[in-house]
Amino acid sequence: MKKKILIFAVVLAIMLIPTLTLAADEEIGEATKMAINTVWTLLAAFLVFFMQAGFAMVETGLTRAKNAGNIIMKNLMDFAIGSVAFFAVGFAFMFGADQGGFIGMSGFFGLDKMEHLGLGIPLEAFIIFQTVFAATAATIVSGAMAERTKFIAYVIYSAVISLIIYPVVGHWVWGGGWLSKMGFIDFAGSTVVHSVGGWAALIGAAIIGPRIGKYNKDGKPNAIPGHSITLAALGVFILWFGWFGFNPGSTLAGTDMSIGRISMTTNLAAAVSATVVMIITWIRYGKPDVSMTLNGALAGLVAITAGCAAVSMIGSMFIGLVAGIVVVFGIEFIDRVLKIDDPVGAIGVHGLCGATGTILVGLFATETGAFYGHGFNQLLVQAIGVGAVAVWVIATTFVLFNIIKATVGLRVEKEHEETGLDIHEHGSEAYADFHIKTADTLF
Amino acid sequence: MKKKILIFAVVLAIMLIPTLTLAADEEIGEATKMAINTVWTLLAAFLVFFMQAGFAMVETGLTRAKNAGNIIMKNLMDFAIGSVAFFAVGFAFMFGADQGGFIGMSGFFGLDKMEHLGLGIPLEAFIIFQTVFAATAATIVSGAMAERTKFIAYVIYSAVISLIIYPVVGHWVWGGGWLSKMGFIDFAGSTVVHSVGGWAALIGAAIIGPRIGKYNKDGKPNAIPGHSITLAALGVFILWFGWFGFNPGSTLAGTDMSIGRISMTTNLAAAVSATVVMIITWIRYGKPDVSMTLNGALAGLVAITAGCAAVSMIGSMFIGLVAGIVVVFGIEFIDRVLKIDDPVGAIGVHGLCGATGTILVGLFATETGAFYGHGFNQLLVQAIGVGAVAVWVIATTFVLFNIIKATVGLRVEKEHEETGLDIHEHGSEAYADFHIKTADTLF
Amino acid sequence: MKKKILIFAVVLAIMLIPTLTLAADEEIGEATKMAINTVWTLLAAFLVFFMQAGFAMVETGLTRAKNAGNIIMKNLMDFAIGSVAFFAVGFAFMFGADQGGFIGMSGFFGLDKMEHLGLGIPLEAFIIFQTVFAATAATIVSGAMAERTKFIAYVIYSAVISLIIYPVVGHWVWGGGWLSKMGFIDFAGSTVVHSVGGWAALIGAAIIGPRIGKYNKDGKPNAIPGHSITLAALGVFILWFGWFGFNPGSTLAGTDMSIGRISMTTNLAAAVSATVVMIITWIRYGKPDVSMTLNGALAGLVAITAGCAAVSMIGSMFIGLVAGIVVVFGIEFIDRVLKIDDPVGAIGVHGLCGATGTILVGLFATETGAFYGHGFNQLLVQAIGVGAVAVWVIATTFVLFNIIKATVGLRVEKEHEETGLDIHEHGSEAYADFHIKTADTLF
Amino acid sequence: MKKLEIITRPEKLEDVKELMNKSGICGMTVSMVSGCGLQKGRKEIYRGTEYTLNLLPKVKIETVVADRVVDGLLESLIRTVKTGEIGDGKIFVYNVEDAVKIRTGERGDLAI
Amino acid sequence: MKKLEIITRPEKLEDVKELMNKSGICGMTVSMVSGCGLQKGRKEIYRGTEYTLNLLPKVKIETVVADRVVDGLLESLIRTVKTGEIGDGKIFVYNVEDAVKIRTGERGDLAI
Amino acid sequence: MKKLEIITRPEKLEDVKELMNKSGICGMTVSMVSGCGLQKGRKEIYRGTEYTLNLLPKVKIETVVADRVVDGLLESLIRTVKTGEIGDGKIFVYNVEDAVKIRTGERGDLAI
Ligand SMILES: Nc1ncnc2c1ncn2[C@@H]1O[C@H](COP(=O)(O)OP(=O)(O)O)[C@@H](O)[C@H]1O
Ligand SMILES: Nc1ncnc2c1ncn2[C@@H]1O[C@H](COP(=O)(O)OP(=O)(O)O)[C@@H](O)[C@H]1O
Ligand SMILES: Nc1ncnc2c1ncn2[C@@H]1O[C@H](COP(=O)(O)OP(=O)(O)O)[C@@H](O)[C@H]1O
Repeated sequence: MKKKILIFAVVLAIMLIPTLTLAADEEIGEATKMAINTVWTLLAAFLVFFMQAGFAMVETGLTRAKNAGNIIMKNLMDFAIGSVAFFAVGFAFMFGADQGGFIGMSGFFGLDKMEHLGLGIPLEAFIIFQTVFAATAATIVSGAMAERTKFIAYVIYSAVISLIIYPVVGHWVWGGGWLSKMGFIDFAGSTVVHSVGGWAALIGAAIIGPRIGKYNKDGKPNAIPGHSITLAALGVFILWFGWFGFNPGSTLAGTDMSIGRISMTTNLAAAVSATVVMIITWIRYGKPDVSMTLNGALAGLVAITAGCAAVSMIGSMFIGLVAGIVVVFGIEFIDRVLKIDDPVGAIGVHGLCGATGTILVGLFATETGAFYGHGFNQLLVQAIGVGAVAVWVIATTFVLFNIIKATVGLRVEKEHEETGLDIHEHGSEAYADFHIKTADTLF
Repeated sequence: MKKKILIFAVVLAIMLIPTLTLAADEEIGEATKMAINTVWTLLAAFLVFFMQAGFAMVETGLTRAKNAGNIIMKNLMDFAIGSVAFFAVGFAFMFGADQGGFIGMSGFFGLDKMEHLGLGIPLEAFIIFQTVFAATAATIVSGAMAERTKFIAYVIYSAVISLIIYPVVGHWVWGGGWLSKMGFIDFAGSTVVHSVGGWAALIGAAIIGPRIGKYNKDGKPNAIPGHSITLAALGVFILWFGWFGFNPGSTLAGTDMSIGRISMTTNLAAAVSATVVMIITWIRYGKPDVSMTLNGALAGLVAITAGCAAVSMIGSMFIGLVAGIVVVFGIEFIDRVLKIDDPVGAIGVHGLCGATGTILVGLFATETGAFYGHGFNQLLVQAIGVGAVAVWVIATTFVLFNIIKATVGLRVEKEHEETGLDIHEHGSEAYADFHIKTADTLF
Repeated sequence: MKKKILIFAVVLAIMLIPTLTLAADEEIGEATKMAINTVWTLLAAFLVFFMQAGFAMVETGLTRAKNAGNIIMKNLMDFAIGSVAFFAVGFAFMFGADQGGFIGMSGFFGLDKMEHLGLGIPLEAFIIFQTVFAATAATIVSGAMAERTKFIAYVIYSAVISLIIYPVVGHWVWGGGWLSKMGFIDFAGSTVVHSVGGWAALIGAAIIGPRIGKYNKDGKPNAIPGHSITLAALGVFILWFGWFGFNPGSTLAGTDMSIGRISMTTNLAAAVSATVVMIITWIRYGKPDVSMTLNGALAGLVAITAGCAAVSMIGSMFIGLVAGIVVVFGIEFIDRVLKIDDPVGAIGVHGLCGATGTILVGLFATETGAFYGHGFNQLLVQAIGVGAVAVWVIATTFVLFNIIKATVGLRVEKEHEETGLDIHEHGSEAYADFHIKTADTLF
Repeated sequence: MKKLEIITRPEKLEDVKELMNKSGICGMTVSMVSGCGLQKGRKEIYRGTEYTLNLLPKVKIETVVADRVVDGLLESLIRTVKTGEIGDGKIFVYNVEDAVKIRTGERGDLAI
Repeated sequence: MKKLEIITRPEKLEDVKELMNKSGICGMTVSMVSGCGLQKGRKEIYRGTEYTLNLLPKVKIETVVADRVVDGLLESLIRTVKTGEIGDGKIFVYNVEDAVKIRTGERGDLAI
Repeated sequence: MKKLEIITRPEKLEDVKELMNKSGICGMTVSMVSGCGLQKGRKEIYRGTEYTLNLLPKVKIETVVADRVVDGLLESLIRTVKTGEIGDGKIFVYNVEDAVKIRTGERGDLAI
């Protein structure tokens, strides 16, 4: 669990208000504390929920109009199915009584008391907070595999990641599993949430192959512009907004006075990363690239997520700087060298920057990081954590996507891909009143 | 008013944190409680306010581009006019000193103290919370009557529902009126808010008649696809987000530790309902229908609203299940059998699922429901409440819409409907830069 | 700083709950108070952050599709660059130790303790709250100068306003500077935030000149409709939502029981103003104008911002009424008489209504206003403040924009403006799949 | 072969399609255009500024048919489309020198 | 009757409309097209990948006029539209065999 | 001069553009249209209501060329575009009476 640093917070509070004399009964009463923390955790959970809208807008905005309905539907259903799956099973695997450091095994259907968690908020408040986190991990993949994946295949995938793949990682790091015991720091989930989604996206996109027309015969990538930069940008703003629930909310405690600093580190990393990407693309491509800069903001948010509570504000700016560099060159590398077609840049943003941000905690954590003179132990632990999670996710999703491919099939037919998934998979168009440049079905 | 279960919450809190010994002054002080509850209520109110954006996006997304500006304008103005009308008069009818169980009669223009309410938060915080609820009821109708209603007619309607129709129902159930005395349970307004809007939508859509082209001469319905599934989906995500203010916020108390469970029941019902609709449409239509599944999520949210605080998490999943079934067959029934043209499915979602959800409380309420061995009394009360509200709303809106029809007129001219309400009612187009398939006015 | 009225709030709370006997330890403990206030301030800050999305949607919606990506990018980058600039320098100028009432001089890079502020919340929570306010001031200009400004010019401008222009005004009013000492009331920033942005917009739009085609040779203005009224409306709803963080959040205290009333005054002013604009445009133009009514809602929000905590609910309705009148005639005046081309109406909304709302505090403030029998002193102070800020901003931005013009250049080439800034400044289109009426670059 | 180019109100498209079907015309190509003729557009006010929408939405239906059916088709088209109000539009007739059916390579009358 | 088909820069549409009005031409039909000719489009970089926008937006203005006005109209059109830069576009002239005014049933020159 | 009007599947546009380039054809104008022919559209269900998408998206490519190249071009076009499936579309050939290059004022064959 997240460390409660209440007493420290109170002390801090006392120091900050030196002009006020404090009564002896200064400490916050338990009932009060629980109320404040529950209010805080729930509101943070609602903000994180809203990130689903952000993902939906980013993913649909960066892909083509003929597939917009399909992407929307995937985003809606991974949350819906994931909510049920996680409540029924995933939560128990993640936070149930520890089985050998690997998996949890109690709390199915929210039916156990879960006293071993020592929660300072009602169990249900904790479950909803964890549910929206699980859904975030699940939804990342839909963008990377967009515009060519069978809907049924995606439905199966999203159930499985919420049922088992994500919860196992979550157990390792947040549920009392082996990584948490090693001192691995991933405060709000750069690795647990984002890189899980990112690696799954990597494997999914690699196995399904690029969209028709993405690569020329000579392997040169073609640009396939998204259909609405305005919706993509709206999505990024929504995600940034939701991230203020994601990171500060992960204290699970409004009485934890570090929430102010966490808000600042979150914001600064995103701001710096977006700025860095703007500058890099300006230099490299001759003009500041809008959609890449949008990715840049997300890259900073993903990267700071692990260390948002452990680094200083100035440290967070450096993390943002690195994230900005990683995301541009990472996306180019995936696109040009690996030749994996990721329409929205999800692998670069969530996979690479999730990993990078987690590792950087080993350098920038003010209490344990190398740059603050605490040696390289934390860095090593961070690297082990990142590596172990990558192996687990890559292995399991490799099996999963191959099973799906062999059974219901992973990819739609060529003709369906060309005319658009909306018509073929859902029987309707997303923009029935507009003239679409390709593959629209008029009147 | 909503029951304060603070003491229970404290006891629960104590049980959940068994490792901590609690001081004698454990109970939350009144000033602290008021602060926490005010913060909670206001933030919930803001979320509910944001549902206006959700409604606007859903309604415009599911209708045609040529009427988008008109729908936006209706959504904006029902909130603006409704806010003023409810503040000036509606609130007093709803929460003023009770007159024979039927209506309240004090607090016009927020000028009375309203001590009889025994509020634990400042009166103004309570008024803003109630204002955004009133606006929700009002806005439901605009979708059902979309694409053919005169703007002036809608303005009049929305003033009247906020002034009197909704407040009277609100008084019966939440303002100390006769239904509240019978033990009718409608925690956050499946009936008070949603079915009021739904029944008004039913009457409005029936009186105004279907859009040109909706039904063939032989009565066969035609599909008139909406112009932006992405905006409709964004709207649904916004509504879902706002519902976390709507339901948990209805405790008016952040110190009420049931807010965690209410968040969970709300989320699970929506998730299950969306999933169920996806499955039903997949089976019935051959493909999972995007826009109907969006309706499905809303159906679950509407249905759980009455019982969100009274049912268990598992109970909420069953309520979601029923809502999903009701919404698909309900919308089909309205469309094909009743031949009432409801472009966005508002009657099915808010009317039918609001009623269904309220009645299901009689079965699923853990403390009073039939399925928990408490007999059918609650069920009967629920049915009476649903029926009485339906009768009141149907009767008053029937009179209202007929008066409007006879005076300023309800429906735009045929030519205006064909070319689009934006040009004729507002003198501009919503998408001036895009080529619209029908009825656009280029350059 | 904002006045803490805690003790009053507690007394009020006690009076409102007369049935409860209150223990002696009634006052809220410091640690509890800090926790509640921090939670409140942060959540308000997040809401204000989200206003960035609102501005982005309003500005892009009210301009043409060919420039949508550019506007998005400007909105994203002014926040990103502004966040860094304000954290590094602006905050210190605004809230650092006072230097002769004019500017602050400590707290660069968040490195000082800032004890002179006497904050009841952690410093970082205060910085994030102030950061999102600064970004709001910065972003206002992008709309007024839309569709013709060089991106690099905008980037420079937005850094400078966040570094120095806005912080100086902020210091005068909120940082202990000379205006605060005079008793100038601008609770949440009608003047500090909105009119700063508005006057900068005025100067920027005047210096850069109108868009090609905006005025005929005879000076008659032409209508250049925006490309998406739905996105513009979404933006207005988001802004309205965010304003509930902007105004009530400016208490910095959830324990300050005036937050309920502030929410109400904010909402009522916006509702009345939107309604008034609808009526005026209906009468003047023959039809209720959608986009002007959207401006109307914002006008009310801007105008009430100064006095939201000082006026009564009924007073706020009058402020909304005046704002509605000012915005319509103000926008017409700027467009037709001054012949300054402001595509989104930012000068009218933020400049004129910001000034008007601030001045009206001198009439409507219940404790000091002329209408409540307190003479014209407050009114005079308000006028001085409004005037001084206008002079400062107009002077500095006049110099700034002229320097930019003389160096990197302010305006894009004629051809770029015609074909659209997206292609020329960023190398991509915002709506690659849609047929755009003018200046699109197909396939 | 002749090409008939029918420019008319968008709302008449469905009727034309039905007529074509009944007449056994098996191919047509439709595009959205904007036009002005006697019907001149309308003045509106946007944010206080007057502007003219001076091109109106029209649909253009092109169909290439054998010479012999032209006259009959013209007549039934007029009957179907005519409302008698300004804005009904025009039908223009062009000569088509050759036609190719890409799928089969057939030319001339066989191709249409 | 002849049909003039003017394919040119979208920003010239307003001028053409004005010219038509002045010349007493009472009908035209406009559509948005994309074209390439000597003007070849442009290379841009999107997310690091180069791509060519090789069709440029053009406007197509079709107007059917009586034979006798063709030459004069062509000349004034050239004067109006010409910028001298690549991308000015083309005017094509076609023969129109017949025209029908749907509203009245009038045929031939009477119909235009 | 002749105008070739190629109506075919949108996904073939790139191939046609390439062919034109290779054949030294220096101008063409493209528009998105919808059509029906033997290929009749499809039935879908939206919110429980069946509806027919009876016009399919097609691309219309117009190019005006000198008489002598018509036959050769037609043949290579067929080769390029043909899939053998219904929906391949048509090519229509029209006579062009005159052409003007607006930029230079050149007329006739010189203009294309
Ligand atoms: N001479 C013409 N050349 C090309 N298109 C024309 C011509 N005359 C009319 N049209 C088209 O026909 C449409 C209807 O013509 P209009 O004159 O308004 O109605 P009516 O033919 O009923 O008098 C116009 O909007 C335009 O698109
Ligand atoms: N032979 C042609 N057939 C059809 N359209 C053509 C032809 N030549 C040019 N066009 C159209 O005219 C437009 C402008 O032509 P372009 O050669 O670029 O400029 P210019 O005519 O000034 O040299 C092209 O984009 C295309 O739409
Ligand atoms: N006689 C015609 N006149 C105009 N357009 C036609 C005609 N016949 C076919 N078309 C166009 O060609 C497209 C393809 O024709 P279709 O008959 O479906 O395929 P195919 O030519 O391969 O049999 C149609 O969608 C329509 O746009």
